[in-house]
Amino acid sequence: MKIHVQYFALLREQAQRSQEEVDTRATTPAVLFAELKERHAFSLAPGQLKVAINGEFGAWDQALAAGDTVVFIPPVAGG
Amino acid sequence: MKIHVQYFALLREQAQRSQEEVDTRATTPAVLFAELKERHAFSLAPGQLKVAINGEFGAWDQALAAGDTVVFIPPVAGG
Amino acid sequence: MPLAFAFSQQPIDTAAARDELLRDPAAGGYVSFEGWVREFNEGRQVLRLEYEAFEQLALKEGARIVEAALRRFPIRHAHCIHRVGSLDLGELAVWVGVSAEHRGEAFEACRFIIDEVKHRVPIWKKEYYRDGDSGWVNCEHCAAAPRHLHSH
Amino acid sequence: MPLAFAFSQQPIDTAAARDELLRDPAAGGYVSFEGWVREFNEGRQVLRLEYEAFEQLALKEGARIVEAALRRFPIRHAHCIHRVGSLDLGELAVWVGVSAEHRGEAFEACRFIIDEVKHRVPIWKKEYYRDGDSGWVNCEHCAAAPRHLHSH
Repeated sequence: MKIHVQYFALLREQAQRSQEEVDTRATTPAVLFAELKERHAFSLAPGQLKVAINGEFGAWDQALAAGDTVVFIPPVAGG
Repeated sequence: MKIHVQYFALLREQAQRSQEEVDTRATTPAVLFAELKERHAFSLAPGQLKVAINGEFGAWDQALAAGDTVVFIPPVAGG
Repeated sequence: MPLAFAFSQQPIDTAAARDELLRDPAAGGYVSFEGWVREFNEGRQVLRLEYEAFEQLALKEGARIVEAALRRFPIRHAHCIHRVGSLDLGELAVWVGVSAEHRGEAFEACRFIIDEVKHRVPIWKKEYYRDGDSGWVNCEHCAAAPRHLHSH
Repeated sequence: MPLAFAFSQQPIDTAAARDELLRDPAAGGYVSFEGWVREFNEGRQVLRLEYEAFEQLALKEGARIVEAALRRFPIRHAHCIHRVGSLDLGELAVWVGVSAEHRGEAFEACRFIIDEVKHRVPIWKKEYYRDGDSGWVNCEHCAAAPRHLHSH
């Protein structure tokens, strides 16, 4: 199924893009991230990230549906 | 001996003056205040006041010298 | 830098006071407190108020408070300005600004300063009420039942 | 009132933001926090920095923090503005303002908001150093040894 992925900060730089359409068999953010980490050589481990699905914080084992937008959130540094 | 007394806030209003020269036999602020409380009908008790001598906080039983400036300090309300 | 503690007969220029503190390139965090003249105090409708200070001692005591904050907390700068004279509703009565490298200490020092100023510095506030009455805050009822410091 | 939490591409107008909070005649105390871009961070000389936000979620999360402060503390109003984009040394990165009837709650709520914003809101900071290097704060060394949140 197709998942829309947006990238920010270090992940955006390492992916060399701010978003992409991914055609994947991953059914959870955890599996999806493993796939993308491999593809883009992300230096961050999942334990250092949070995940957002369709603009809201989600869980790593949450079921993904076709057309979902997923964001992996690196350690934040506001202020 | 002569003591210079300055009044602020409620004491100024009750004494109807902001300062006065007092010729007194009082040798401590405690005795001086008792004398002035009588004269000006101050509503405040000594326990509600602090005392300053020559521009610095002092003690009620501190010895006064001729020419000293004494201020009795009502409860403060800054801010 | 200006005096650590100052009185002002004029409206306090908070922007200028803040800019003084922020000239220091090491100060990454800044906390300020402002106390405003509000319409109601303990249920009574206030029209205006007057602040009176025993300035000779108040300036010393205010400076001691700011110096104590600088010793006690790892902050860069701190400054307090208090209005005196007649104030209308909506006017700024007191301003405290603190700059620091880290925000936690800036918050703690700012609160320490305003708390101490309200408790220790010889400044008095007379409120004029809508009903025609007036009174020295913390003081008018002292003779009957001593009231403790009002905080706002 | 403006949004409880907002981003700004332009320098933050703290005076306007403060005035909004102080229109309320019941707010006698006001506490603000400002976070500034400083020259040194953890010993490295910073030339400039960039803030990037996942705005869709950050706006929601920021608003939730301010709403939580309003529920948790008896305050009148609270507001936070965060810069995004490229910032030079000496620029204001984040501003929090809280008004309340009593000062204690204003201090606590202001600190709560900035602490939570720094921990929870998806905003990232990239520092550009004098030595030509650059890095995402809290992140660049994540793979080796996760670093915890930097506070300033």
